[in-house]
Amino acid sequence: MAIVISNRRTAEGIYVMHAEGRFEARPGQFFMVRGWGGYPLLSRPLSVYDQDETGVKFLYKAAGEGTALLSRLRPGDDVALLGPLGNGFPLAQAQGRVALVGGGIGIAPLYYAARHLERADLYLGFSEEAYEEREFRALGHPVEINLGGIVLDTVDFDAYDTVWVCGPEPMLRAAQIKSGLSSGRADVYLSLENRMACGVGACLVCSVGSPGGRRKACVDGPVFRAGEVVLA
Amino acid sequence: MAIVISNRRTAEGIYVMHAEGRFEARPGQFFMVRGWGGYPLLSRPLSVYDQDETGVKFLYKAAGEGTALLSRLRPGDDVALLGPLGNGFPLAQAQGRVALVGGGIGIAPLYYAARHLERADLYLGFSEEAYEEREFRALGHPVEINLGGIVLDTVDFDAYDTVWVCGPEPMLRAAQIKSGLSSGRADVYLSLENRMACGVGACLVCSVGSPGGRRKACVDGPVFRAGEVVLA
Amino acid sequence: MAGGQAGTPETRPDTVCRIGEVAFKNPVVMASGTFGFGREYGSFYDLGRLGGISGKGLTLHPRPGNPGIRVYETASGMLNSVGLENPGIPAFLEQECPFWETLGTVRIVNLGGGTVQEYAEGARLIDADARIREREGRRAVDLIELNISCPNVKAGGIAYGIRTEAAREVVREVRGATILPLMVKLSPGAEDLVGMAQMCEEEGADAVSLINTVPGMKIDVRRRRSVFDNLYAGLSGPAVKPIALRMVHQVCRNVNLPVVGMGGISSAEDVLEFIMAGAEAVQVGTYNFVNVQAGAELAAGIERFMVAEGIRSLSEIRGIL
Amino acid sequence: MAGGQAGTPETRPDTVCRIGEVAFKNPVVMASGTFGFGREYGSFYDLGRLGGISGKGLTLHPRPGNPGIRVYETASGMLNSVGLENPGIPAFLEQECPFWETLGTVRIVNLGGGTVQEYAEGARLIDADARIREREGRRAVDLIELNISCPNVKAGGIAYGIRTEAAREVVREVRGATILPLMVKLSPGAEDLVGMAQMCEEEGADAVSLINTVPGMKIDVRRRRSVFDNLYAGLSGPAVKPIALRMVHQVCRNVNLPVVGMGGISSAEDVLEFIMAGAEAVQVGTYNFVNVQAGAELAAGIERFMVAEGIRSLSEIRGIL
Ligand SMILES: Cc1cc2nc3c(=O)[nH]c(=O)nc-3n(C[C@H](O)[C@H](O)[C@H](O)COP(=O)(O)OP(=O)(O)OC[C@H]3O[C@@H](n4cnc5c(N)ncnc54)[C@H](O)[C@@H]3O)c2cc1C
Ligand SMILES: Cc1cc2nc3c(=O)[nH]c(=O)nc-3n(C[C@H](O)[C@H](O)[C@H](O)COP(=O)(O)OP(=O)(O)OC[C@H]3O[C@@H](n4cnc5c(N)ncnc54)[C@H](O)[C@@H]3O)c2cc1C
Ligand SMILES: Cc1cc2nc3c(=O)[nH]c(=O)nc-3n(C[C@H](O)[C@H](O)[C@H](O)COP(=O)(O)O)c2cc1C
Ligand SMILES: Cc1cc2nc3c(=O)[nH]c(=O)nc-3n(C[C@H](O)[C@H](O)[C@H](O)COP(=O)(O)O)c2cc1C
Ligand code: FES
Ligand code: FES
Repeated sequence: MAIVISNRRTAEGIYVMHAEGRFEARPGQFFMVRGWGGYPLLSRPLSVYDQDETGVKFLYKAAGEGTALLSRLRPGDDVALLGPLGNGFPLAQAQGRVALVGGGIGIAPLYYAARHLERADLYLGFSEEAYEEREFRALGHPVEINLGGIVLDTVDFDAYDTVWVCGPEPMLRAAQIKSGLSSGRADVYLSLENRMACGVGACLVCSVGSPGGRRKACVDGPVFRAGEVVLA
Repeated sequence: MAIVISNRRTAEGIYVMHAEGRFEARPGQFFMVRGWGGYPLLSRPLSVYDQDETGVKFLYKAAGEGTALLSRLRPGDDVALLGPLGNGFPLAQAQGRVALVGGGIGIAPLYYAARHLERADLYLGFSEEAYEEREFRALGHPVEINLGGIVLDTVDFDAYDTVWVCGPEPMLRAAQIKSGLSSGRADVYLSLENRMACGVGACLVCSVGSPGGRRKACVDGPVFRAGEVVLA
Repeated sequence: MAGGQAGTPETRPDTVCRIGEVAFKNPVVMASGTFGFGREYGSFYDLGRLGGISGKGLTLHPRPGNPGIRVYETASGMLNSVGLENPGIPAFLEQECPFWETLGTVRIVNLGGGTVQEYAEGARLIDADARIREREGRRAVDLIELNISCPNVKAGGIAYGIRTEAAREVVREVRGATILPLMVKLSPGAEDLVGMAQMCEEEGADAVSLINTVPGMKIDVRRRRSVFDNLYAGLSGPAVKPIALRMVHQVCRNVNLPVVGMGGISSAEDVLEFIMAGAEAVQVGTYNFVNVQAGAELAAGIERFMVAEGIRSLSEIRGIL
Repeated sequence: MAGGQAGTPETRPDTVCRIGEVAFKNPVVMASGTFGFGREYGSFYDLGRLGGISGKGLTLHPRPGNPGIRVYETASGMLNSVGLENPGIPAFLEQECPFWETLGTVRIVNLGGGTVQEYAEGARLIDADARIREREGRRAVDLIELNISCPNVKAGGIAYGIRTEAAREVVREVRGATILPLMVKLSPGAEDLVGMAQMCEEEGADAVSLINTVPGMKIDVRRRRSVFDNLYAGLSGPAVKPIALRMVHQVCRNVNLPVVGMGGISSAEDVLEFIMAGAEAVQVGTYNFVNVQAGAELAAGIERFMVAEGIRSLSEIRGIL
């Protein structure tokens, strides 16, 4: 059990929750989050948005029932956190020119990732309204914001050695195709958002196809090389 | 939908909620209360504790899942109220000497009832701690508080013309027996707490046996003449 | 057309459903045992906005129902053990039918019984009453819904609805006892649900409805006994929806009768799932306890969904899976 | 005795359960498919505190499982369509059994298959491996749990577990293929659940376990198709508990085998309900996803309840209903 330190609305339907605790999460890892008792049944996977000595932060969208309940938590309330889970981004491989590309709420893991990189170009796409822009800009990296367009189209994969992409499934599929077409050297990684139940590798509901056999998004991922996974 | 005006803890596990709205409830009536979406499934029946121009009040115990959720509502939150429902106490018949006997949270409907009576002797029994004592005393009626004992034993039915009893099932059964044994003139009424689903007379799950056939606790009750119902 | 709904006449989608000659203005029918005979909910909205109402289950003679606790909440569901408390068919015909005559919605009698004879005699009473009213230009009952989940008194309490051949006898006798359209309500406890539905088709039923409640149990571990005097009770509500939807889909694929689907419906989307699974119409039970406006809101919600998705008639999506 | 539990040795209630010669230190067994092979949860608590573990369902050959979405949350339940993804029995014996040898809890292999031959051959492999280890004084598998809910490849995908006579063939062949204790896991979709359990008794099974997931369905009304590529999926979790408990009670009343009950268990009270309904032990599946400490907490909770209620041994309350 962790205690909610703060839980603020940062844009229409978008929240930042700060929960107390000493965690050692790496960028791209996630927690199974639960701000209720038995209902709804499953915990919700949320990426680490940021982390410091006081606790961990999540940037999340009130998408359905569970996240709506999370958005109603107030300082002092309990929230159950299981994690950090998953592999996270391959920080060691982030050499040369690095682009981080996020679509919508998919920007969440990129902030903490960017904090670990000396230099990265940030491409953040939103359908209507940008959020957390100031926070991202304060990191000191170049930040390009795209509103209502297709953020991937604005990224020249060939100009980068490393590209990390996080966003809705169609965007991941597009990134996969783009990385296949790209003549360049870019090492493209995708952070998947498969539905999960256990979060720890025991149930296989998050399983994803890969040339080398099935992989579990929760423990072998959520970050995979673009060529390594077969998206539905 | 009503709006919560206030929702305060008045004793360990006991709350008073004030909800906005103009209602015309009679003493002994109840509402089906729901401070959540789809879960838990059923609404919870709560008696009218008090009512004024601004709204209605409930005195309730955080007994299980539903009432615990109610206890977490804060001013400004929505709460769904269906009612007022049920028959209520037979005010017109409350003639002569009147005793109101409440056991535990069963005291809830007696406050508003007492407010409608010129004079009534109030017998309030609690297992450990008395609550809302000041409010009851402020009504100006004689109030006898019983802690840890059997409040019914302190009431001489033969000394009254009318006795209204509300409390846990064993107390209602005891009152029924006592009224049968009583040689007196007392007209004894019980307020039942049968489990309910619809609250409006459509589902028959609250049905109670009576010499004249089955009766519905939600519409024909919750207040019945002691001789009129067959308690389980 | 009934007022209060959205859309101009031209844009209003077609929500009509049919069982033989009986037309429902929309697929939202209130489920037996959860809606009384409609009076109670009639004070919350115009019952004419409903596709139909299935009344509280009736038997030839009045029944007191089960003693003891009759309801217990479970995770997203409820167990009930009402046990067919009802005033009996004669009392229904006399006391409720005058009210039903005034309703602008399809009126369904839910018929139960403990023996084949009791079922058949009940059907004959209803049929005879309908003929008399017909002659006087009146009508109170449009359809009989035969509830075969009742315990078979002679077979020691095992429900008719479990074995196809036990149920066949009831369906055949009731079919022979009335010219009113006949819908048979199936139990999820049937050994062979699809075979049961096919039997109904063979015996000349006009429709099947499903699912009735799922037999379930709750033990009070402190008292070390069942919460219900009757040992088992019937589970309903959102908990059973995935099961109900699968069963409705299976039956729709295997019979040519209209199917009325139910089990846990509590949103317009839920209704549309059942329609896409092949149901002609649906019934809504437990959700009435959650939302007294259930019927009116679901009917309106279906239209809204259809408009938003450009669906002009439910037939465009019915059985699409 | 395993540490970490409450009570002094003299006051500690007796929670031991038995299937033939196999003794479980308490009734809490982790359910197949929800607990991997135990490693994942082993980092959260000492697996030695569990009564047992039923591993992920295995088939003779590796299987990739189903494509598409594999999980969908429902009201107090979840639908899963993992489709028996597993590494195959040989890989299990090689990669997991060394770890299983070290576990201080009952180890159960959950065995699936698409043909009777595949089932039997799988059982023979496990049996042969057990004999080899036995000779070396080691043991990795205490019990086989035969999952007859698998789709019968030859019968066009209808599960073996539906019809008693189809299942009989599998049980008989597997029984003949191994001397390991055999438990048969029943599907709630069985046409005649009690008959199925009696068949298992006739065929020499040592126990039955139930229920497997309940076939269910979810339609995405916007896409107008099933959420699952495989059309139907299996429902588990608290939603099914009342149904599971009733089925376990029915089976316990009608067979003389030990019964391992499961379906929606998520508290110590839930466990006790199943024991009171007659179960020898229970399995816990979906609740592991809600609470990673599920196993340890349930085991401790049962002891607490027993102490509070003055129950010295589970046999005092088993089958009390
Ligand atoms: C590894 C990982 C990291 C994530 N990080 C973030 C994040 O940082 N911020 C954020 O806002 N969202 C994130 N998501 C998505 C987030 O988990 C879903 O939005 C959330 O689960 C939806 O729950 P709900 O109750 O609001 O929606 P509902 O629709 O009520 O959820 C029903 C069920 O479907 C699952 N589900 C629904 N949508 C998704 C989805 N997109 N991904 C996975 N499961 C889903 C839910 O977990 C739940 O089990 C992440 C997902 C994954 C897998
Ligand atoms: C007409 C009437 C008036 C009532 N007035 C009051 C009141 O003013 N103040 C108050 O504190 N309580 C009152 N009660 C009791 C109150 O309804 C229950 O305490 C409450 O429903 C328990 O819900 P839960 O979610 O906390 O408990 P849970 O145990 O989680 O409830 C599970 C289910 O059982 C039902 N249930 C459990 N206990 C009772 C009970 N004692 N009576 C009826 N249903 C029950 C619940 O409604 C729910 O459907 C009244 C009951 C009735 C019938
Ligand atoms: C309290 C209650 C009483 C019921 N009584 C009857 C009945 O008399 N006859 C019948 O056919 N079905 C009866 N049912 C079953 C419902 O009509 C319906 O089949 C079932 O509840 C599933 O739908 P739901 O989940 O929408 O409630 C009853 C259900 C409930 C909850
Ligand atoms: C994700 C998942 C995978 C499962 N895989 C198997 C399996 O491989 N073999 C099996 O016999 N049962 C399997 N089951 C069924 C469970 O073992 C159990 O019977 C069922 O989930 C009911 O219990 P529960 O409600 O506690 O989860 C699986 C269940 C789930 C949720
Ligand atoms: S979510 Fe259970 S294995 Fe990944
Ligand atoms: S609660 Fe439904 S009839 Fe009383």
